Amino acid sequence: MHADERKEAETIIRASGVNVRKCMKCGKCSATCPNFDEMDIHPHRFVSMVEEGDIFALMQSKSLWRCLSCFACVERCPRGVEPANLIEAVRLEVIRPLAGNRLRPEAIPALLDEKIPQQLIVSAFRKYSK
Amino acid sequence: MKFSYYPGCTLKTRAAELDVAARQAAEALGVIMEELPEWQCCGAVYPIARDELATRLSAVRALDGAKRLKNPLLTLCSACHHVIKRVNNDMQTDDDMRAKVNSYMDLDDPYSGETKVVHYLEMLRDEIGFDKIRERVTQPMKGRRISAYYGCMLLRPSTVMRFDNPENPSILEDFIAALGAEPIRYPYRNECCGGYISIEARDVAREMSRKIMNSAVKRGADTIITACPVCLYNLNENGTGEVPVVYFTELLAESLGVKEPEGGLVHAR
Amino acid sequence: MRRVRDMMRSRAGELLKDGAVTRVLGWKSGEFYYDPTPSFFDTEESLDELVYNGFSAAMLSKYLIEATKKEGRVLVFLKPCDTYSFNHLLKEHKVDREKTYVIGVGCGGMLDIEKLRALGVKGIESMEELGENLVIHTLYGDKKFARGDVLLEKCATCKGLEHKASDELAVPDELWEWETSDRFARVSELEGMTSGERFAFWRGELSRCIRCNACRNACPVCSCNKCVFDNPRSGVIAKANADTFEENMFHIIRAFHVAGRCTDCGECSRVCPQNIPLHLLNRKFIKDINAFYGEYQSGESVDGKSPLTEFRTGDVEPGIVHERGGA
Amino acid sequence: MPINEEGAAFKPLIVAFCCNWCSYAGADLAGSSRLNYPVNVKVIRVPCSCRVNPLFILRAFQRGADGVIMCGCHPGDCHYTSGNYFARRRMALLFSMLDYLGIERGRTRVEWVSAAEGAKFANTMNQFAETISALGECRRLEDIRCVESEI
Amino acid sequence: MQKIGVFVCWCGSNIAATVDVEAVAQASLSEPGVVFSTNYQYMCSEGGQSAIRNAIAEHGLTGIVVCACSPRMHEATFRKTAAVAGLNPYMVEIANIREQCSWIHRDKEEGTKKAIILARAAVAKLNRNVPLIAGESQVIKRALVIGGGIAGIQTALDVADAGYEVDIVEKTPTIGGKMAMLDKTFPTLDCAACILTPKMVDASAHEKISLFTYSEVESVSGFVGNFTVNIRKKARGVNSDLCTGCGVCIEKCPSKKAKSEFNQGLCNRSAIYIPFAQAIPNVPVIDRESCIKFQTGKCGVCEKVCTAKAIDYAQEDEIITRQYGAIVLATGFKPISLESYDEFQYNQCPDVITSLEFERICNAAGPTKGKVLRPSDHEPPKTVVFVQCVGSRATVECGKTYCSKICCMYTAKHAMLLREKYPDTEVYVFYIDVRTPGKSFDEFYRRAVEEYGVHYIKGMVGKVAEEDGRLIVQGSDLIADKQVIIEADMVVLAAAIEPDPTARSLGTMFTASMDTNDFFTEAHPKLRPVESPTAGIYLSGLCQGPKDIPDTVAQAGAAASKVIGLLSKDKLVGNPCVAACNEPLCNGCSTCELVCPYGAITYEEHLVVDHGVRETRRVSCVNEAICQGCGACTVTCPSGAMDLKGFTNLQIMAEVDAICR
Repeated sequence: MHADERKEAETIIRASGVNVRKCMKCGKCSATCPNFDEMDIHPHRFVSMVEEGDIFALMQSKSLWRCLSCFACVERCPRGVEPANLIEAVRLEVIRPLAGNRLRPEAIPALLDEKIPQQLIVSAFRKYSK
Repeated sequence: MKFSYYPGCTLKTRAAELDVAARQAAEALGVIMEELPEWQCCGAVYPIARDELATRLSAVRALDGAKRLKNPLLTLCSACHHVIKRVNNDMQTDDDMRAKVNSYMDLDDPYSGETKVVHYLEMLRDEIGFDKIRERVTQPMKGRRISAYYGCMLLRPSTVMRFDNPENPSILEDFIAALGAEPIRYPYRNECCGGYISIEARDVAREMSRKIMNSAVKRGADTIITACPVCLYNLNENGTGEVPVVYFTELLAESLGVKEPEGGLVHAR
Repeated sequence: MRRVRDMMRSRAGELLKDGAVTRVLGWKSGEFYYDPTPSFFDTEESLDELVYNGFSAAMLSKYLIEATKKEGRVLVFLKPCDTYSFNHLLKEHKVDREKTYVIGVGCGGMLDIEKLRALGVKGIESMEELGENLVIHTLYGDKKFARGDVLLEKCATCKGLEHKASDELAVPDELWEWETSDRFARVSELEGMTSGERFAFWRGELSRCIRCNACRNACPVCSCNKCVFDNPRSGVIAKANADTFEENMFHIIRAFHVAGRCTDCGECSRVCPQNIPLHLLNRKFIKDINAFYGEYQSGESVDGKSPLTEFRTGDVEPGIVHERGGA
Repeated sequence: MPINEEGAAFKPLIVAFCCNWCSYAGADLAGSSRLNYPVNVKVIRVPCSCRVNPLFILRAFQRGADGVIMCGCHPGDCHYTSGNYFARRRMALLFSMLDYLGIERGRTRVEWVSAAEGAKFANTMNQFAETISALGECRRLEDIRCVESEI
Repeated sequence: MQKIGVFVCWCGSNIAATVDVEAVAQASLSEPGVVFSTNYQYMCSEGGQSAIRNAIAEHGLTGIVVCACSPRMHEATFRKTAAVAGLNPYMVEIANIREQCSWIHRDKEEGTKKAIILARAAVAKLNRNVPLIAGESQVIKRALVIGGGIAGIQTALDVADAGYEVDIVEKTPTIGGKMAMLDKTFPTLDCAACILTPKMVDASAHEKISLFTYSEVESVSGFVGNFTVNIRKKARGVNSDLCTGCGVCIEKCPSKKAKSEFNQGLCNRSAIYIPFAQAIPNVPVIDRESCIKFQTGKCGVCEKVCTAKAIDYAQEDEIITRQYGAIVLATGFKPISLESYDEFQYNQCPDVITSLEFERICNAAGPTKGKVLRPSDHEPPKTVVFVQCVGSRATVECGKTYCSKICCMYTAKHAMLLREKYPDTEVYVFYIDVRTPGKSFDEFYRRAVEEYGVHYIKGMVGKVAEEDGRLIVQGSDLIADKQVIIEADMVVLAAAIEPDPTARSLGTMFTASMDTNDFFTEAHPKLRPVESPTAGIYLSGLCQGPKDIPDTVAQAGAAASKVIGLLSKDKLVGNPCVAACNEPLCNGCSTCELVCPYGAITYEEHLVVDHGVRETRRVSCVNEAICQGCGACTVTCPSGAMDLKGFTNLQIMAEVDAICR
């Protein structure tokens, strides 16, 4: 494993607070995910890939921007693993260096309609940029 | 009964109906909602990562504000409730987080999760009681068939939120029944509507919200109620449009007779 | 305190008269004004000798062990701290509750004669106890004190004025209440010393011991029919101050014997003629028990297990003693 | 290594109380596996760690032991189901008291050793002997005038 | 003064290479009480043993110290040797100079020095010992079995066949337990009733077996070989002696709304009922909660129609006191409650059922007469989904951390039975792992896949939703890395199993220890798997841990053999190294009682004579038959009244002194 990648893996485990070894690979997280079909790497694989330190692939994953933070996987995991926390931690690793920002202020106006609630914009900023 | 009230950003602007109706209903029920002085936006999403500190501070400020006023903190928006409740839980259970936040905030009296965070619905259920509300209803919603849409934020993760049974909640159904309408249960009422993603991928959000609305309508719902501005936006904008989606507080104010229906049930949005 | 005494006399008189009790356990004047002595009263008339004042520190509950072996019911006056000892004696079946009638007496904190002496008091003839103020009439004139300044150590760190056992109370409304200090402060101070300093401290204190056994005799928990130190088959027999045994063993063993049972009544230190702060050994155990196994107050109630007769599977390992901070 | 007055290397005297079912068997296993540990470790067999009276430990120090270790079954594995749990509380309080009285930390120890842990037994004894060697002779509880008592 | 002989063993070169055995023998002669010492090549050999016997006789020894290998090896051997020579066998001490001396040290001088000290310690300990005599107690030749399922029945039959009386106490109205509810059994697919009901009949007909059904254990006292148990016989409302089991009362009972426990609530039963046709005893019970007579006072139909005059509304609970030598816990299991698993809609959709409910649906005597029909509309399901590990292997609060062990196999069975009866029904099984360790088990599972075409999908189900009368099952297919959605007509949940809730109170009553999951713990997980740590209490079946029928029957037989072993003795010889109370010293404070893990200590009022004082005191009494000799009480005793024979305070302190001298 690349040394940087190992460091990323450690950061992700620390920031997420997830003990990936608790996973028994039952797949209930992926079974429960409402946006499964939109993801290239699925919730259960986030757990195993973090365990294996396969972080760079996760950082490239489209799934980072498709996770809805609905916590269904967290709620239903029989072993308390919290896959959504891992996805969040990887996402942060991508957007924390500023170049990783997915949402730029100048792009906002085009996205808006008049009814969009503030909190949606705020959360989009929180989710997609730093 | 007195609460410090945290309205949150959206209720001050786009979701003013949610806020105004809630205040009117509370007044009618004898609940004092004192708006917290100097509140800030909660950030709308709970910072899951344990190394996120700054994004927790505005929630802690609100919690500490209520603590100093010796009031429980009342929330209304699902997102605000979720963020503040979970940050409060961090302050109660995570020693490291508590130490860092307190050393950053430099409060005279360190905050360690003393404030009780109460959602408006919990207030109705636990403080007033749905039976009492039933007695206070002046315009019962006889013959109405109403579905509740819970969304994610109020219920999950249940170990922290402790709001209701996360897989088979009943608080909104009990609320609907208290107003005299028939609650219509359907299995997707606690599944995500995809609201967050509507900025990025509207088609995805559309598919998800339609699945939810279809399920409710198929069972005969004539209205859907919710507590979340994002869900309301998403179901209204990206849903099937077959039935109106309104805030639960609007129905409450209406049936307590404290708010005139403007142009029928759903006023111009 | 005079109010209390009057209440005690009148109730005791009534109870003796109607035969509800056959004997009364209280205090009567000792050789000096400052040493009221535990005593039994059988008749109404004799109750005129019953005294209760700021020097009635001696605890009475232990006398019940023998008293309740006799026929009849004993009326006993218990100060709040004494009720803990009373409960402990009930818990260990040393006293028959049926044979006792407990009047919980109000307490305004007991006075330390050593402190008074140090302040130049001698030849005490009588005393007026006026709430927080104290006027002592001596052969050499009157002396005034703030009561809080001359309390016994055990009273300065009082556990509280609530009676944990009683059949009735004799507590007047206007009784003085005082601010107590942290009872573990001195223990913490010692814990902060180096190992060598602590050794020197204890060697200095314990080497003064003359093995008079006053601590053992006053202790409500030390109520064995036969003490291990008097028992040739215990392996630790030692009746006299023959060697360094006292410094090293006697008090450690005694403290361990009462660990988890000690009610922290403070009698051991109060009665010690050599002024050895023995309560600091007991309080160390209490402090550790509270820290390791959760707050526990012996004598709080008659039921329940004491910390050394129960356990939790997740208890701390003994190694914690060596790992935790301090010198 | 500390040197005593006679100039010989100081070999601390260590008394080890071992429960019959786990730790004594662990010590036997260390022996049958030929694992060395210091010669001055002497084992006393007791049925259970809960048989170890604090008195025995004080007695050992009084008679000149430099360190005392108590070994028992791992918590949860006690042959008598709960004995080691009681022992654990007693020892925690005793050790804390000895520390409070100024007896150097590290002269007392509790270790849970199963019948299968011969290596752990030997390692524990080696480490413990090292710790005690570093502390030197124990004088603070020793009763120099103690001779064979009259009992 | 003792006369002690010291015998130093060379153990070939095992000891002699590092220890100067001659020096050890010589040195020990100067110890107090030692009158003889010698050394020999192999002390445990016949030659060594006869040397010991001769020395005992010749020198009139009162005790011997053998310096040899660990007491764990040969203490028993040398005790026998001593006994043969007429010496009390407990006047034998072993100095372990092999495992704890010669084998761990290389320097002969050091080794010898240490061996001398170890010998000295053994002599010191022996000097303070006294001859010990083991107590004896009677064995009552009757066993109690608690639980009348297959485990209890099998244990009872085995014990009874050996000629001992057995009582079975069963809390429900019939014996048979969970096995009676099953349809077929894996891996042979023979019918459960066909193999169980003959055993039930055997049990009821056996002259040595007494059945106490609809009864519970109320309290227990005593100890191994001599337990006294109070059994509460709950009032049936029917006189068993008069009842002929004709069933007219059941037929005529107007209250038919109670849920049938036996059929898992899938159908109703009358207020007076027999759980199932083959129930034993074949005597009805009145369920007072649903009985109109008991609830309102008006009705009495059953009494009117009963020609045998067996109905007795006034019947009351009866307490029966019986004595036993041994007690077997066979309390069984139940599936966990699924109230925290609403993602599967168990509480919302009638067509989401548990596996045990499915057993009833499959069963010819069940609510659907053996036709597999949906509970909601009584239509045959076309697609059935089985979900494994519902609540098993879960570390979250609502689940169980262990594997329930039986689910993989019964699910394969269910899937196979469905496909056999209804070949056009599609069957899916969501699994995490398929666990099939057992004879012919994996072959059975593979048959389900290969011959019966059951679709096994590796993954868990995330959500079940009811839409248009169908169950939308959303699950993972981890091999395909896909989310699959199956529209099913029925979903069967393999709910985790847990010990029966009555086990906990029984465990407390019998001081039988339990693990965190409330399974009874065995005395040793490998070597004593059917004994509880408390003497005389044995474990049979699922109350000890998840197991299938073959394992249960095997364990039941093993428990029976242990019981037979105990009951075959006329007397029990105890371990004499037990606690003893010195009454004049005892304070009667109860502290020892609180720490005794066996309940061996009681308090009695005894006349105590102490230095001329005669008084009646509350003193502690140790029951030597129950005491196991751990010594917890001896340390907790404040006055030193409690001591442990063979390991007295003085003995251990003498050892300390000898070592430290």
